[in-house]
Amino acid sequence: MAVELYSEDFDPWALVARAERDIPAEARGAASVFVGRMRDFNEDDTVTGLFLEHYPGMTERELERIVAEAESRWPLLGCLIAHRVGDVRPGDALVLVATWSAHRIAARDACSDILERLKHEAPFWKRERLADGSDRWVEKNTPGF
Amino acid sequence: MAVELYSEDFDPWALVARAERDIPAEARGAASVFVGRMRDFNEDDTVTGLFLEHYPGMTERELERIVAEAESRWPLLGCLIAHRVGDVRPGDALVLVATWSAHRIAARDACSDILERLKHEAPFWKRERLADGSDRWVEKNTPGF
Amino acid sequence: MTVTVHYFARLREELGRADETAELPTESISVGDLWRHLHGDAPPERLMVAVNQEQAALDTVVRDGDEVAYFPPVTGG
Amino acid sequence: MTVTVHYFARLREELGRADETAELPTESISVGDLWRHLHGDAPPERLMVAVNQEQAALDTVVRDGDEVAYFPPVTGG
Repeated sequence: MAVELYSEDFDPWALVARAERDIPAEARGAASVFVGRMRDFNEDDTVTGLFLEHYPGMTERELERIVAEAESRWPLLGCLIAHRVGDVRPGDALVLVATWSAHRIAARDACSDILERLKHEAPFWKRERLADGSDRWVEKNTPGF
Repeated sequence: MAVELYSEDFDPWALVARAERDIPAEARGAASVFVGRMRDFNEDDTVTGLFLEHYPGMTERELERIVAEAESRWPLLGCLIAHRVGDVRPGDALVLVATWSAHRIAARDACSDILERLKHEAPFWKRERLADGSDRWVEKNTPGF
Repeated sequence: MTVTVHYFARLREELGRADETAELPTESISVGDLWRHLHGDAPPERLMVAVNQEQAALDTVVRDGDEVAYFPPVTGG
Repeated sequence: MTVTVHYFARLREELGRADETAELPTESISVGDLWRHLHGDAPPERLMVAVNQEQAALDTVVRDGDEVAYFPPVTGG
């Protein structure tokens, strides 16, 4: 189980491949992975940049709590959350959630649950830079978007 | 959209990273990936090998049909199925399903739907080699396993 | 008419062959009758069939040049 | 008592500071009263708070050495 914050662009597939090496290949029948990237649009506006503020210490603790709750609900063999912080450019990876289990439903449902909790509960605040040079704080995540 | 069959072990994360390059990074807000590997156990028995038989031509067509149906239901930007055929060893990747969309729910639900259909409908037949050297044809996939 | 026939998985093993070519003095035949012609008895229970790589039924009609496959229920990927 | 205070996001920008240290002549204070002490008015609506990096409420009691954070509702990751 690992929670990692990155202040520079990260390669999500390389992180998944690396994390997977710690889990015996014969046991981990299923891996479920979600990667979210910064889009260049939101609510019909063109977005040219994103500042992702976090609370160092508390953000990691909250992510670890979300993972621990998933581990208590599903039989997981491993779990990785990687999250970007700071100034982000369109196309950069924002979030990676990966779960490993012997069975596919457990891996899939745990990955989905961790992602939804992270999207709603984790201490992150987003400020968008729009095409006209103005900034706006994002008030909340739209469910499912 | 791509369907690929492999007769040798493949690196699922390298395939995902490669397929992703064809989709503009700024548009694909969400990637959802499932990787299934061969376990060394099934129904309490130790499994030492797996022979995965397919129907060359028809298997690819059925997988393409499953992908096309998902593309008609969800707004996907890309989709990749990679599947192993022939003799497989424990720990090898058996199946990869990857979907890209602007939005996370579409990517997740399409990936899950494609995987479930592939697990139940695709023309594959599995013969397991057990620890005592005997073989058995697998009758069906257990839902969720 | 000439028809290419494929067998898969347990059925392939039990019959001892993966492929054969059937030559018939008719212009068409059902998938079920083709089985009777080739094997001398009724198709086994739970037999699955495909014609030209599309799922089919025992009453699907086969014509010259078609590809017919008989197989057990699929295990899935 | 001495308390470390952090502000985040829009609140940090509006207050013009990210951190401050509060010195108080008492042994304990509620998170809400600490805000009144520092800013001279009632906490704004929808203010979120944490004490020692755990989510807390305005009536949570703060003691010497604690870390208090005030922030707007989280956007999520």
